[in-house]
Amino acid sequence: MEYAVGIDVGSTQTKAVALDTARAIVARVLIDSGANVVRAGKRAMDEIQNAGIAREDIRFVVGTGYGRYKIEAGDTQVTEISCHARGAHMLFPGTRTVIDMGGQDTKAIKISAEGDVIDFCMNDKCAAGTGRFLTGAAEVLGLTLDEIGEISLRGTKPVRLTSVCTVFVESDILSHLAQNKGVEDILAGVHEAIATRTIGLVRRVGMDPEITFTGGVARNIGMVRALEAKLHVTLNASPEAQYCGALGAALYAMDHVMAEKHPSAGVSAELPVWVDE
Amino acid sequence: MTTTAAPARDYRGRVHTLSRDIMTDWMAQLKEATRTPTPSAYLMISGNCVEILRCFDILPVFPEINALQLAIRKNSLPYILKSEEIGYASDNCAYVKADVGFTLCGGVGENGTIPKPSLIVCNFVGCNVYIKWFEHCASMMNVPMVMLDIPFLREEKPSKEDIKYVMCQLHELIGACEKLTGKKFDIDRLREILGYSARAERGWARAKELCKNRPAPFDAYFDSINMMGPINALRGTKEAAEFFDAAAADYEQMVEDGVGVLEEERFRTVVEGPPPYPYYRNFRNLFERWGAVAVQSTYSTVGGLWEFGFFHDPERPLESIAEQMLVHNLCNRSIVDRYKQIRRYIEDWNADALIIHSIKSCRLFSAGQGDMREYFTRELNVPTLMVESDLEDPRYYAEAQMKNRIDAFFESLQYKRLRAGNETGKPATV
Amino acid sequence: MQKILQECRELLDLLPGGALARAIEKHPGIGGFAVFPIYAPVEVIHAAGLLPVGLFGAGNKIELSFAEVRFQSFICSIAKSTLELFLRGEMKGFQGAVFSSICDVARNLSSVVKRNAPDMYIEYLHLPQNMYSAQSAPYARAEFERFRTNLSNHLDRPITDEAIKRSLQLYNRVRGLIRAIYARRKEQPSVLSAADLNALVYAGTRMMPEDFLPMLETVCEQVEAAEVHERDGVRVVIEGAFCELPPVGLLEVIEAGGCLVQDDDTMIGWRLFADDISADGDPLAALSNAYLRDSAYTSVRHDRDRPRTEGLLQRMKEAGAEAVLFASAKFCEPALLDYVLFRQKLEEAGVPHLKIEFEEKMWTFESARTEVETFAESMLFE
Amino acid sequence: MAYVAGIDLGAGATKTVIIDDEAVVRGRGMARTRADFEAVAGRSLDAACEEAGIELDEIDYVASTGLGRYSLASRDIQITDLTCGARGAHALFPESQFVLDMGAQCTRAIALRDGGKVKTFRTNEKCAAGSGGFLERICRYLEVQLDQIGDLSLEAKNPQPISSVCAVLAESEIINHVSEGKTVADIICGAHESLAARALSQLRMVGFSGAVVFIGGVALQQGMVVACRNQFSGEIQVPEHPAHVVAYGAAILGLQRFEKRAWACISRP
Repeated sequence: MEYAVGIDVGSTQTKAVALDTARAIVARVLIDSGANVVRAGKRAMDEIQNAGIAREDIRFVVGTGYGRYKIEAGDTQVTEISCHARGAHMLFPGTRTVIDMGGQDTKAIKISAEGDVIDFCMNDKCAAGTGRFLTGAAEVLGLTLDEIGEISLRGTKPVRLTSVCTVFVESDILSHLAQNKGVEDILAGVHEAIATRTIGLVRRVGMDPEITFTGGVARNIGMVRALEAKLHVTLNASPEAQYCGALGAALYAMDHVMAEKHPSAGVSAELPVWVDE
Repeated sequence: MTTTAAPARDYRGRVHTLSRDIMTDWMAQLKEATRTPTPSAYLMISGNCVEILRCFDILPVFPEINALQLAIRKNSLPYILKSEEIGYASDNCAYVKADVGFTLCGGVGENGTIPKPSLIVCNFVGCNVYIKWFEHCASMMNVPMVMLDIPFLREEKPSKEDIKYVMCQLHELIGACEKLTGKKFDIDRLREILGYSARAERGWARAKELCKNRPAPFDAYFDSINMMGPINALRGTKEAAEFFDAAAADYEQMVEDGVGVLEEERFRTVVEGPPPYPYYRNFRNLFERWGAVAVQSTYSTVGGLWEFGFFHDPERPLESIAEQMLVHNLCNRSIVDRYKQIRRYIEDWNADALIIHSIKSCRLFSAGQGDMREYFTRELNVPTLMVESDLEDPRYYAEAQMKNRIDAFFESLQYKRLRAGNETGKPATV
Repeated sequence: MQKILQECRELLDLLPGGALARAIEKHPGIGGFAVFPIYAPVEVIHAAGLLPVGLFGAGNKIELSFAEVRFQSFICSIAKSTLELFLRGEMKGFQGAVFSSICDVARNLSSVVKRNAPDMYIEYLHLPQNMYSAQSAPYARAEFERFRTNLSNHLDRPITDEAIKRSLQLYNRVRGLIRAIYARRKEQPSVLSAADLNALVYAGTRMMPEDFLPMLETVCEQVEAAEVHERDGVRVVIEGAFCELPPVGLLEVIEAGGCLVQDDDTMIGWRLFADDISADGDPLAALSNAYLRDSAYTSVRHDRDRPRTEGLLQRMKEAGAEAVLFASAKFCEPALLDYVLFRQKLEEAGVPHLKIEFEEKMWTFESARTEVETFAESMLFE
Repeated sequence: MAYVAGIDLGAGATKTVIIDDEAVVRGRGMARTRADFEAVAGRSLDAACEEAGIELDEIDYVASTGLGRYSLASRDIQITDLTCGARGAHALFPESQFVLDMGAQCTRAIALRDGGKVKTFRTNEKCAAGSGGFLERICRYLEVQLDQIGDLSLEAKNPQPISSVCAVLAESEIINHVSEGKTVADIICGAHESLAARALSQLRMVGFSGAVVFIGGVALQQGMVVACRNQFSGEIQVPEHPAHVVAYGAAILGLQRFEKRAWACISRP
């Protein structure tokens, strides 16, 4: 049996996906990245093997995410923009726009019917409004990331935030609390603020449906609803969403496996492959 | 599996060396002038009238070039911090902060490398920050300042009042120079100087023209820096004129031999915005590793726009100086005129993509580049990448983010090409 | 007077379109023309039968969504919210807008607005920065003439000298009364809170001068007559808020924090001149001369013989202020750069000063409150 | 015996100091600042009372300061944390001319006048990654305890500088350092050095020279103090309880007001 593996080493979590030659997902891994990416990459590979995939059957590994150059098993690296696009396209073939909200930055990607990136935009130098802001908000309120989404839905009068800058979320929220605003309304405001900021990003690439929401934050129902309210469409969001990057990477890896099997296609030589730097 | 693009290599042709040599000579003159009393004047790059100063043997000093060199040598931060300590905001133009900080630390004047100017010629051509910058220099060094207010190009061409206003101010500047040097204004000397200017401008235009070839003989963004020094600061000298003769000749030869600046030219780009000087090499590599070469750039036209047929005219000395300041430089033209300029670059120079490097310091360049991006992606379907950092302040360059965006952009261009060459769907899906 | 101030505060909450609609109820058939800070010859606009409306962005009245796409995060708020108004069609009903050479952002903004509002008349005035060239006056006049010609071509109706003179007289009276109210406040800040004064002047950028005058007269009479208990506090001059408007909340925090605002430079372009402008002779020449010779110093106007640093000290003396409060908009390059020279001069003169940055869309002022209170505490308890 | 409490409701923690009418510290308390200011202040005050061995109702006067100073209904007066920090530092180091206060939210450089009054001050700019909250977040990310990093930072061999001024991007830089496999010690040490550098230029903005009193929660981190020592020319004076100095200053100022008021009562016929 031949397999291709994609590993997405993100700033908080590391995900890995293994595909067989039929491009079916045969294994899936999710672990915390921790403070040592090399270790994270290794552990991801081990987990894949624990799932019953023999190392020698893994013919090609593509790394993506911020730690992509530190994955020792990685045969090559592809950016998470390309990977999320490709992964989203496989999960939801109708996808034309991808929103990926990560800890470090937010991306809006416009893709073709074939899942190729046509255009993309990421938050500019000012990193305000990325997933990190939600983490900050959750911390001040002493809640967990998984809770805040639900709670925000109960908000009736969303509060207004000065900025979506993580540096100020603390004082901003505290002064709302000082004015006896409810946690629901504050969280509703937080989600709305980030949604607004994100829409600005999505506008840059155009908002062609279907729109697929990937990345860890896609599990946050409050964020999904807030975006939908502003986009006036239903988003594709699935529990698989957080594996999207790894899935895309695995698909690129499978291109290589196939190209090796059918050199006539002669494409893999064209795929970007960096000598490790 | 092969590796794309040749590993980045330093392009070291004769042009580099020649440029370095004549610029070094000029630096030596500046250093010399800090000790021996020589009349010198501060001047800004964009739409400058350096020829008039030369006419009186006044040594031109460009604070922008000072700031640029501090940055490219990775020395800018301490001076920026020095300036912030006396009240400059983190959001102020870092060019100003680096230069002022350098001055405050004694870099200008007797023990420094740059002479304290005898006169400050504020050629207000587009950039409003210039006025503040020179007001600060004038007040901190207590040097007289002459204001040259150049009306912005707000209609098709300048009105006759605009031209009268500028001509009048040029005459007033000449008066100030006569007073400073005790020399009488000699129009024939000015004609001679303008002759050299025009020759350099033609050479520069020719060199840029050559980038229309595949492969392009030089990188019209990164390598242009070698020619911007001579064209902006040394314009009007015999040396600069000869430099551009040589440069044009070199590039002619490369084109003839089919040699490009990169071993393999895979993508042709047009670049908008100044470069991140503190990370110049690093930034260049991010493109070279993809085999991306800039065939045109807007930044190379801040001083003057020479590739569209305008040159200084010895027959109409002051008139052509006025026209150059009013019309033929990027800074005095609206950002929407810049769209047109870029569009022409993309079409005539056969570029595949537009790269917008958005600079926090320079709002003249950057304010509204989002709209520019909209125009090119939506209305012209030109693949456009917008990245952000700064031209002087190293604190605003985040390599990982930069690399991520640039890699993703070229990955997508590459896939577009694969698709074009392969109708049967995804590469290697057989 | 409270009723008048109430009406003013209502205007404060309206977008330009809403203000124009109100004016049209009173004067059917007039149109609107927007004036971006800081200055444009509103007399020419008014003489054309249009309501000149101050284009001070949108405060925190709208959420930026379209403009964020066009202008980066390091661009001032007023530029973005102004563009947002155009992109959202909030400026429908306006004939156009005029911008001027105050900064690089304003200049690019005018081009971007022009590109995105093709059927409007968008003008960019290059106001002179050299006040002393032999050609300065003719140039300035020609620039105003160019504006008159383009506007009248756009409207397809003449704008006569006579009409401009009539407008000049009206605006002379408006500016005169505002000067008088400011003068009264310098004696006794408590006769009118900074927030109220702000709302009043703002209303003047939203109403036909003929309607605004009676309101101004009433307020002026009442503050002249008012006898109030003057509370204790640090007497300050606000510098740096000449373009983007500080949120009313900030003005309140400044006063609540223990400062008495003796003078400020908000909306300075609408009260630029120290004296009336002569309404006989060539009105455009009169306007351009006033701009060259008689306008208040600002951070966007270079004046070789009248440095701003001197201007600030002068303003403090006239106001009898003891400290300076730099309240500049975030990312406002002219204000932030000028702060350096101002600061130097004030240190030399031993004048206490405090710098705070604001954004029109701010709604919490905790850090500003802390700084203002500390500043006051440090000065009051010597 | 009269007791005055100074309560500093900061963004990170709420600190209380109780002094007696001799201005002697009797008790200190601290509680993590959370949604309900009143409750948090209460917890912090109780802790201080316990240490002082007194009952709540024995407190004669309460001076509140910090971000939440207006949210404390039971206060007698509110004073800004800058004024209090200056006064507290002066009380501990009467010679001091400059104070550096590094809290969770922001960093303040204060120049003092005679008697510990504020001459000028400079708070860190918007978007600045120059505060304790920033250090806390990176600790969480690097999976180390806040109280360990001080010493950890001392083990650094090759400190990794942080250039970005924006806290969020600075965190990204750290993540990139991690991605490049840099050691935790080097990263934290780099963070300390960068923060110290930023604090120094802030101090310079208020005319800093000579010695400085370093207060606020961050002053508890050895690594931070060392980083400052390495970069500042003059002496760095760190009080025994740096986090409580602002509350202490509030208590002292409160006591002044209380005595004035008490005197007013006695003098009444």
